Amino acid sequence: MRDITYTAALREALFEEMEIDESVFLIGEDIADFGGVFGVTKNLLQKFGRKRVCQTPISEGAIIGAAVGAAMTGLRPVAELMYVDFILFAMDQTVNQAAKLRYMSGGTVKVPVVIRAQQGCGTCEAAQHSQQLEAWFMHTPGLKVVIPSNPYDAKGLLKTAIRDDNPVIFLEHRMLYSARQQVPDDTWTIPFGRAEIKKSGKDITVVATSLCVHKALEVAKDNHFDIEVIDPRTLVPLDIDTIAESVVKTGRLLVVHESIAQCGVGAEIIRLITEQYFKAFKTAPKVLGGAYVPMPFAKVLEENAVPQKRDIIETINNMMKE
Amino acid sequence: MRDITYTAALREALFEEMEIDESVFLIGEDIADFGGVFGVTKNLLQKFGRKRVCQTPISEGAIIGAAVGAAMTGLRPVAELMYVDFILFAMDQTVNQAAKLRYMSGGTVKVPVVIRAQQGCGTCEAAQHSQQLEAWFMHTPGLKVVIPSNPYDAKGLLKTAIRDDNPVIFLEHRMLYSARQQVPDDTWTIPFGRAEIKKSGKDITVVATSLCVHKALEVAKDNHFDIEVIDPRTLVPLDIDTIAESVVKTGRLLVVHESIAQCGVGAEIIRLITEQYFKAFKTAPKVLGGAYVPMPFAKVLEENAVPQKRDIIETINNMMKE
Amino acid sequence: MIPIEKKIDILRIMYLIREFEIASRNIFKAHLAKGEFLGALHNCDGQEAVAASIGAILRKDDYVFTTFRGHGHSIAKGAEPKKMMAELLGKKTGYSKGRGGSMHMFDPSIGLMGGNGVVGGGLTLAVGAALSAQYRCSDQVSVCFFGDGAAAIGAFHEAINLASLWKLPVIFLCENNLWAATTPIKFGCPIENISERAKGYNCVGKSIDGNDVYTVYETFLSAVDRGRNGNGPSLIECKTYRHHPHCMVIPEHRPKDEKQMWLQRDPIPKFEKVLQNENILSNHQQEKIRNEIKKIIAEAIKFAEDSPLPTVDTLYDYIWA
Amino acid sequence: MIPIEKKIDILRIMYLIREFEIASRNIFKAHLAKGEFLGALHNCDGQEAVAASIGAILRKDDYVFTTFRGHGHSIAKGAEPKKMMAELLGKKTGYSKGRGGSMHMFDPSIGLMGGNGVVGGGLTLAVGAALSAQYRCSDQVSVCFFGDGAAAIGAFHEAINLASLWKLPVIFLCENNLWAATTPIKFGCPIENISERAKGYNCVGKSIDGNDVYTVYETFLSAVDRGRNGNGPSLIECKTYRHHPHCMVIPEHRPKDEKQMWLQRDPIPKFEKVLQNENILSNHQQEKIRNEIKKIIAEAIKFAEDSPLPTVDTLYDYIWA
Ligand SMILES: Cc1ncc(C[n+]2csc(CCOP(=O)(O)OP(=O)(O)O)c2C)c(N)n1
Ligand SMILES: Cc1ncc(C[n+]2csc(CCOP(=O)(O)OP(=O)(O)O)c2C)c(N)n1
Ligand SMILES: [Mg+2]
Ligand SMILES: [Mg+2]
Repeated sequence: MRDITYTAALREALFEEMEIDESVFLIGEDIADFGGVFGVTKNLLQKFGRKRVCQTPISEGAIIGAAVGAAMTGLRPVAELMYVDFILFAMDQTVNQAAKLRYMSGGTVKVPVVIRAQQGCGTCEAAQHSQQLEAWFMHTPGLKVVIPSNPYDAKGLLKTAIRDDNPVIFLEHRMLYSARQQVPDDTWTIPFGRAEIKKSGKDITVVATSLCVHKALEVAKDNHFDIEVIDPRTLVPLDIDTIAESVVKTGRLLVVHESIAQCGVGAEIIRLITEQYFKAFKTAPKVLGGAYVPMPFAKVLEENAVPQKRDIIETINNMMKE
Repeated sequence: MRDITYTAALREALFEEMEIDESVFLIGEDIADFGGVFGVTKNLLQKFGRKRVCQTPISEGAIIGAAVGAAMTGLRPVAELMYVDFILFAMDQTVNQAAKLRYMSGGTVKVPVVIRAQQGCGTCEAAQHSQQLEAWFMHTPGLKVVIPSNPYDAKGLLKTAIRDDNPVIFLEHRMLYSARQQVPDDTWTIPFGRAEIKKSGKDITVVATSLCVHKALEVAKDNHFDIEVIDPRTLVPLDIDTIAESVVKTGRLLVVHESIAQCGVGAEIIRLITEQYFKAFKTAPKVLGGAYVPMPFAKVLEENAVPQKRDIIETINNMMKE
Repeated sequence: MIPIEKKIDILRIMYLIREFEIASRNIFKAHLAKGEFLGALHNCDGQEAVAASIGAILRKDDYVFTTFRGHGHSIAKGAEPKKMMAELLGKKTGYSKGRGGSMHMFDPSIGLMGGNGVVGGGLTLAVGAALSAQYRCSDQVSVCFFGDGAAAIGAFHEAINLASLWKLPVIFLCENNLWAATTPIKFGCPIENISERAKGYNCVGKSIDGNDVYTVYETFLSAVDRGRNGNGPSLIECKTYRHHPHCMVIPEHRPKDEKQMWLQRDPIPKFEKVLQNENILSNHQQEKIRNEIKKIIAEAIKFAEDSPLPTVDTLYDYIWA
Repeated sequence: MIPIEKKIDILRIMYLIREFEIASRNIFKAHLAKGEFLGALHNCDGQEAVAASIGAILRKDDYVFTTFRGHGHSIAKGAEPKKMMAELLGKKTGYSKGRGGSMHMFDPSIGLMGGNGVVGGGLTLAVGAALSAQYRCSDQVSVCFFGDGAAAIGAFHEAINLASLWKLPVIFLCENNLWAATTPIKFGCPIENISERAKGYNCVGKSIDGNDVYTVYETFLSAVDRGRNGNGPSLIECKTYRHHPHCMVIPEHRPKDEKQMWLQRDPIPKFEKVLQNENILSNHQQEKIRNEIKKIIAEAIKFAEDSPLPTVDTLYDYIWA
C-alpha cells in the first residue's frame, strides 16, 4: 500500500491509460507545459509529447467539439475543463452532439470521449466558478456521469471512463485534489454503476456524493445513531439497488450533496426510492443540497450555501425523532 | 368572450406590452419580415418597425447576450429562440450571466429579460429539436420559469413575464400553438406562482405541465376515478401549497410531463411534497416523464418516448389499486 | 484536367441528388395529405454542383460532416438512396434505423459523419475528425459543410481558429445560398465574401461560383491537397441558391426576380451544356443516365415503403455503445 | 491635444491602480498566511496605461464591461477604492455586498457594468448595452475589455458580427498581454495582430502600443467618436504585459528576459518621463500625488477591514429584483 492524493490518482489513471492505448490523448487549456491549473496533467507533456497533450486556446466549444469529432473517428480523447462552469460555452457539443450522436445514428457512431471537469466550492470564487452540474447531465440521456470522492475511486473510475465507449462526464471536486488515501501498489479499475457502502449502519441511510461523502463519514463516525453512508460514485449508471437495499434495512433516507437541491440528484434518488420502496420508509426522506442561490463570494455566505456537518447532524437528529 | 389560439395569445401579449412600454423590444431569428417560424411575431414588424423587432443572424449567444446587456441598461428585451435546443449555444449568457448578475452585483444590476423558447415533440424532428429543458432552469437559481398550457395562461403569463424585473424563461410547446380557447374581450395578466386547479377531484392529484395538462384533463374527463388536475403554470416560483393541499385531500400524487424524468420537474415536486407531507400519502407518488432516450425520429418511437393518455390511465389505475 | 468518366460521374450524381430531392418532397407531401408529418425536410435542389464536385474528389475514407440540408452531400459521399429514403420514412432499414430522419443520416463506413440539426453544429466536430486524421498520420481530410447563416455562429470562429493553429486538414465549405431560413445574407453578414474571414486566422480563403462544376472542382482539389499535405485548413465559400423554400413548412418568401435569375443558373443544365460543348455528353447518353437514376429512385422508394418500422420494444436500443 | 489637467489625472489614476494592486496582493497574502483564502486575485500591474487613458475619455454614463482582471478598469471608470477593497474582503459595504469579490464589482451608477469570471463573458453583454444606447438615442458608448486569450472564444465572433451589422457603439478593447493564464499567445492565435480580424466584419481595427498613454488615448478617442456618431464598433488591440503571474495561486512561468524587457517598458515611469519632458510634472508634484494615493489606499484598507461581513440571514437577499 502507498499514500497518494486525488490529483496523483487522476494523473496515474491518465498516465497508465495513455501508456496502454495510443489512441488516448488529452486536450484542454493550460494542460501541457504547466500541467493544468490544478496540476492533474503535470509531467504528462514531458512523457507523451505535444501530440498527445494538446494545449488549446480558450475555446471550450472547440475543445469539446474536437474531442467529440476525434472520438467519432477512432480516438479516445480526454478533455479537461478547468471549471465545469465553462462547459456552458460547450453545451451544444456536449448535449446536442456527444450525448445524442450514437442514438441519432442508429448505433453506427461511437463517441468514447471523457470530459473531465473540476467543480465545487470552498475557495471563495463566487457564482461563476462554483456551479456543480451533475444533475443536468443526469437529465441528459446519453451521458454517463462519474463523481468520485477519493483517490482510489478517482483512479479506478477514470480508467474505466477512458475505456468506456460512451461519453463520460467526470466531475472532480476542487477541495478533494489534496485528499490523501492509502491505495494498492498495483493498478485497478472500478466498474460503473456500483455504489459503495463507505460505512454500514442500521439506523439511517445517508447517500452522499463527492466532498459530502467525507462530511457524512465524519458525522457517522462519532454519532450516537448507526449511520450507513453510501457513495453512488457513478450517477449514470446509478446503482439504485444498493441504495434501496439500505433503505429497506434502515427505513430512513437522507441525500446530501453540494449541488442545488431543486431538480437535483437527491430529488431523483428520492423519486426512484419513493416510487418503488415507499413502504420501506419509517419517516419522510430528505435532501440536503446546495441553497437556492448563485454561489456567494464571502466565506461566511459560501459556507452556508452548502450542507455542512452541523446541518447533516441536525437533519439526522430530526429524522430519527420522527 | 372570443376564441383565440395560443399563438395569437402570445402575439397579443407582445403587442400590448410593446404598446404600453417603449422599452420592450423583440430580438431573435426570422422574427421580423416573416413573423417567426411559428408565426408568433407576425405583423409586429409592420406595427413597431425594425427598431423594436430586431432580426438577428444565427448567433444564439449574441441574441441572449445582447438581450441581457440591454436589460442591464434599461430596456426590457424579449428574446425568441426558435427551439429551446439552441439555447445550448447560449448557456453562458443565460446561466452564467442572466441568472447570476443580480446576485453577484449585490442587487445593483437588474436583468428584466424574457427568453421565449419553443420546445416539445410531436412533429418528428428528432433529438436535436425536441428537448424540453425546464428542469435545468429550475436547477439554476436566478431564473424564473414559465410553462403555459393554454392561450389564456400564455397571454396573461407572458405579460407578467415582460413586466417582471428578473430573467424569465418562457417555454412554449409547439403542439400547443394552434390550441384554441375562449378568452375575455379585454386584457389580463396572471401572477407568477399560482398553480391552477384545472379540474378538481378527490381521488388523486395529477400535476401536469404544458401539453400534458391536456392529456391529463382528457383522462380526467371520462374516468371512473375523481381526478384533480393541477397545472403549476410557473415552475419558478412554484406554487407548492396548492399541490400540497390537493395531496393532503387526495393522498395520491402523479406528476406528468414530457421532459425527461431523471432529475426532472416531477422528481422535484415529489421531493418537496414527500419531505413535508409524507404522512398525507396513501400510496407512493409517481412521475410519468419522458423516456430516458434522445428523442427518436420515427413517429412510433417518438410517441412512446413521452407519456400518452393510455400511460396516465394505466398509472392511475395502478395507483388507485394500492 | 478532370477525367471524362469523372465528369460523367459528377453529372450522374447531380441527377441523382435532384431526383432524390424531388422524390422526397413528393413523399412528404403524400404523407402530409394523409395527416402524417415526417418532420422537417430541407431540400438542396439547385446546390448540386457543390456536393457532386466535392464528392468526386474525396476518398471513401475522407470525412464529411453535413447539415440538416444534407441529402446531396450524403449521396455525393456514396450513401445509398434506398437507405436514405428508408430513413426519411423512419424505417428500421434506414441509415439511422429510424432514429435520425432527414437531418441525421450517418454512415461512418463511407466517411459520412452525419447531418446536424443544429446550425453550425458540425463545425467543431469536423475539426476533431481532422485532428484524428493528423494524429493517426493518415492523409484523410475532413470536410465540413455549412451555410451562410451558420457563418455567424461562434463555433465557426473557434473551429477555424483551432484548425489553423494546428494546421489540421479541414475544409470549411460554406454554401452561401444567400438566405438563412427567411433571413437574407445581409442581415447576417456585414461583408461581401465570407471567405475574407480566413485571413483573420492565417487560413486560405476563396469565394467562388458554386454553380459551376469546374470552378468548385478545381478550388476544392487544391484545398484537399493543402489538407493532405499538412498545410492546414481552407475556407471555401460557394455562392449558390436553393430552388425551394427553406423547408417544407415554410412558404416561399424570396424575391421572384432573384429566384428567376438563379433558376437560370441551375447547375444541372449548365453542366450539361458544358459537357455537350465538350462533346462528352450525347442526348442519348443523357437520357440513359436519367433513366438509370429514375430507376434507382423508384427502387429506393419501394425499398423504403416495404421496409418495417422500428418496433416499440427497441426504443432504448442504441443509446449506449 | 490632451489638456494638461487630464494628463495629470491619467497619471494619478495609473498610480492609484498600481497602489491598489500592490495593496490587494498584500492583503491576500496576509489573509493566506492566516489560512484564509480570499478567492482568485488577478492583478493588472503593468497594464495601467490602457485603463487610465480610456477612463480619461469616457463619460460617466458610458458603459464598461470588464473581466476577472478588472480593478484597473473599475478605478479608471470612477469606482471608489474603499468599496472595492471592502468587496475584496467580502464585506457588506463592498460594491457587491460581499456576493461578488475581486472578479465581480458592479456600479451601474457610474457605468461600471461589472467584472466577469468567464473569459469572454462580457463580449455579448457589451453589445447589448450598446444596442440599448442606440435604441434610446443616447450617445453613450459601450466598452468591452477582454484579453488575448478571450479572442479565441466563439462569443467574440458573434459579438463583433452583430455589433458591425447593427453599427452599434461598442469598443472591443483587447488587452493583449501575450499570455492567457499559462498559455502563450502563439498557442491561441495564429496571426500577429488580433485587430486584423476586424476586416472580416467590416469593422475598424487597430493594434497599438498599450503601454503608451498618448497612443492609447488617441486611438481610443477616435473609436469613441466613431461610436458616438453612429459609425459602428471598433476593435482595438493594446499590446501590453502584466507584471505578475496570472493570479495569486499560479507561480511565475514566463521567460525571464521577456518579463525583464517588459518591466523596462513599465507604463508608469514611461509616462512620468513624458510628462517631465513636457515640463508638466515636477518631482514635488509627483511626490504629492503619490502621497495622496497612498492615503486613499490606506483609508480604503481601513474602511474595508472595519466593515462588517454580511450576515448569514441575508444569504438569500438580492437573488430577485
Ligand atoms: C443553432 C441553431 N439556430 C437556429 C436553427 C434554426 N434554423 C435551422 S436552418 C436555419 C437557417 C440556416 O441557414 P444557412 O446556414 O444559410 O443554411 P441553409 O438553410 O441556407 O442551407 C435556421 C435558422 C438551428 N437549427 N440551429
Ligand atoms: C470560458 C473560460 N474559460 C477558461 C477560464 C479560465 N481562465 C481564467 S483567466 C484565463 C486566461 C485569460 O487570458 P486572457 O483573456 O488573455 O486575459 P488575461 O488573463 O491575460 O488578462 C483562463 C483560461 C475562464 N475563466 N473562462
Ligand atoms: Mg443559407
Ligand atoms: Mg492575456
